[in-house]
Amino acid sequence: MTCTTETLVAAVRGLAGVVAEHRTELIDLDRAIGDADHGENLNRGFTAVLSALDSSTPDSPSAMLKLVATTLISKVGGASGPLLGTAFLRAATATAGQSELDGAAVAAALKAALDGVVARGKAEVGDKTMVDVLAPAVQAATEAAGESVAAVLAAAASAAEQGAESTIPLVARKGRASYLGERSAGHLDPGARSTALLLRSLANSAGAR
Amino acid sequence: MTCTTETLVAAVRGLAGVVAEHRTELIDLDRAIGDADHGENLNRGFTAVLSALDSSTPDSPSAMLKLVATTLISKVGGASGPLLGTAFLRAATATAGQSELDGAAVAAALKAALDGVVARGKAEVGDKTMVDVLAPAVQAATEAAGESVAAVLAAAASAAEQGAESTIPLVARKGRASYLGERSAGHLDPGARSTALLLRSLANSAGAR
Amino acid sequence: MTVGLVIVSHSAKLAEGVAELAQQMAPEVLIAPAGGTADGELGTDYDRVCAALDRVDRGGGVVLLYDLGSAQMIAELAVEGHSGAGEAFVVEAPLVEGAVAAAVAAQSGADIDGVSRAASSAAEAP
Amino acid sequence: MTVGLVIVSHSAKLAEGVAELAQQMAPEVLIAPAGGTADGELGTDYDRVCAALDRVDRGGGVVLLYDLGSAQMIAELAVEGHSGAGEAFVVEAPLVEGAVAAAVAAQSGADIDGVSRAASSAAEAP
Ligand SMILES: Nc1ncnc2c1ncn2[C@@H]1O[C@H](COP(=O)(O)OP(=O)(O)O)[C@@H](O)[C@H]1O
Ligand SMILES: Nc1ncnc2c1ncn2[C@@H]1O[C@H](COP(=O)(O)OP(=O)(O)O)[C@@H](O)[C@H]1O
Ligand SMILES: [Mg+2]
Ligand SMILES: [Mg+2]
Ligand SMILES: [Mg+2]
Ligand SMILES: [Mg+2]
Repeated sequence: MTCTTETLVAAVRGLAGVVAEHRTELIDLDRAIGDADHGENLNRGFTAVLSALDSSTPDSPSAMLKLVATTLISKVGGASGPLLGTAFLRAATATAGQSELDGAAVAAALKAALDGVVARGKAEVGDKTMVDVLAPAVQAATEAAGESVAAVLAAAASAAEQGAESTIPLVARKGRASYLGERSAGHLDPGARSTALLLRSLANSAGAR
Repeated sequence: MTCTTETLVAAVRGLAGVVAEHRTELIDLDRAIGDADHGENLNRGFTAVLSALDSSTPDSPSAMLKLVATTLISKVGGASGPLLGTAFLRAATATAGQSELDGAAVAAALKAALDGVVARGKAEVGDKTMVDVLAPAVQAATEAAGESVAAVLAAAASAAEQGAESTIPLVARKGRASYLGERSAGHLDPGARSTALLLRSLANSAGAR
Repeated sequence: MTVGLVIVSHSAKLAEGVAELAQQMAPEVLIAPAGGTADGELGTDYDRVCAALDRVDRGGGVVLLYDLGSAQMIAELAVEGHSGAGEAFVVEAPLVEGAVAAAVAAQSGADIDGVSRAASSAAEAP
Repeated sequence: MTVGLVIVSHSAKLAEGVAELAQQMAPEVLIAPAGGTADGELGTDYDRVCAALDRVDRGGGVVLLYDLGSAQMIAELAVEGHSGAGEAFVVEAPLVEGAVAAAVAAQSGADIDGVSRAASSAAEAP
């Protein structure tokens, strides 16, 4: 199965649902090493994405990804806005002109998203950010690129979950948590957690088809 | 003639008059290399000193100097407040316990005032500040210390006026004007000008007796 | 064509306060605060930053200063999306000290490189 | 006994904005803005700084941050006149960046030396 505009729209609606469901959890994670708004930020952003979908219908996977990007950039209000916004923007560019995405296209889009986050936030693996999730997810997706979209995303989601766990012992070197220095160790990074949740949600949407 | 509480109170009233008279000039000087408030700051401060004199009567020169100090610190609202406030505070301490000040006591009080300004603001001669006025004034006053109060203050005032002129070509290294770098050269420093005006006013009050 | 400034902050008050402090030393420079979210919360607002950028762009270029890392990223996105008359740069500088130094430089006619340099070399208050 | 903070500025908005930004990262730290003059103008107000200092002094000490040189001098005078429960220091630091770093340090229980060090070693936003 490939990913069409329609299935991608459904998957994005799924993302909004997952974010709403985990809003409090993400706020609590951000309270420990940040400013307690990550769940609220993402929920505000994805709620706005749902509203945008009420009034406009994207005509390609790329247009859908671009709509998510611009909405998150405008509405999130925290670091995750420009970061995930840039991720979706780069994914939109990577998939431009394609009416359906196969496993390889999805893997390429994920790689573009990672590159965008790194370009925007200058974080490396080990800095205790969403990069610790995206980097292994892209690696797993690239290795599975010859398979179905569902298989690519399932591989990415599993690697993402491990990546999120890997942030717990780390000392933050980027973002607000870096103000805490050593005291940031022992906590799951909120952006890492949310990124893993988003990837698992995409994998579930693809797998359910 | 020595300086008594009564003559000092009259001299302080004279300072308030001179500041009010030169308010606009000092504002204009500060507009060129600062934030255009020096005349307003000092006028607010000395107007408050006059009000304070309406409701309380200092019982010694030191008490009069202390009243000026605390009022300027509370009311001026700009750098000249803590600087002149510290100057008057140190002069009050230097004259504590004396019911009348002779030339030597006045010279010592001026020296204490200079030391206070330097301790507070860390400026040196040549930094384009009121220190460029106070330092030569103190030197002249110290040399004349064996003479009358009027002679000491007259010597201080003349040296002060030269000191003020000397700030024109200087590049500011302290205070707001230092933000202008080289572009601060060619302007009379507002605090240097006001300090010279204050010393001339004191000299005139002493000489008129 | 003086350089304009945009103050990007998570707090509306902070952005406005920095702008008024810098404005005092630079009465002719266009300085636009862009702080807080549209609903009055602490956070950054991309659309507000873009509007501020447009407002102060008179062709001489615009320098943007920010408080925290996420404000820096939003400022960079606004610059990438900007198609105004002049160039726009986000400078790495202490916000308050950099804004005052940048405003004074702009007031005295420095170009965008001069204003950026003034901001980024601003240390603590002299 | 956490360390308290006072934000001394020429602008009331600036002081309040810095305080709210820092407070977000340090909900339990006492942070008092002391900005502007009593009549709402730009300038520093000694009495306001003294009142702020008293308000946040809970015995663990108080760190004061400032925007420009004259605010630094007023802060130092306020410290000299302070006879509160704890020590008080004026630190040389970039105002916004230093306040956030100081607040985070105070929130995590650092003593007055630790909080001062966090402020003065705060460079630009990470
Ligand atoms: N420079 C960066 N590079 C990559 N990720 C970052 C960076 N800065 C922050 N993040 C991510 O953003 C998350 C915080 O997002 P959020 O709470 O929405 O923003 P804010 O910190 O502005 O309140 C962090 O947990 C981290 O994963
Ligand atoms: N660090 C300092 N040491 C000595 N004098 C200073 C210092 N900073 C400023 N001044 C003096 O203060 C004057 C400006 O006073 P004022 O305009 O009242 O304060 P502000 O600069 O805060 O608006 C300057 O002209 C200068 O003479
Ligand atoms: Mg957050
Ligand atoms: Mg936030
Ligand atoms: Mg002034
Ligand atoms: Mg002033």
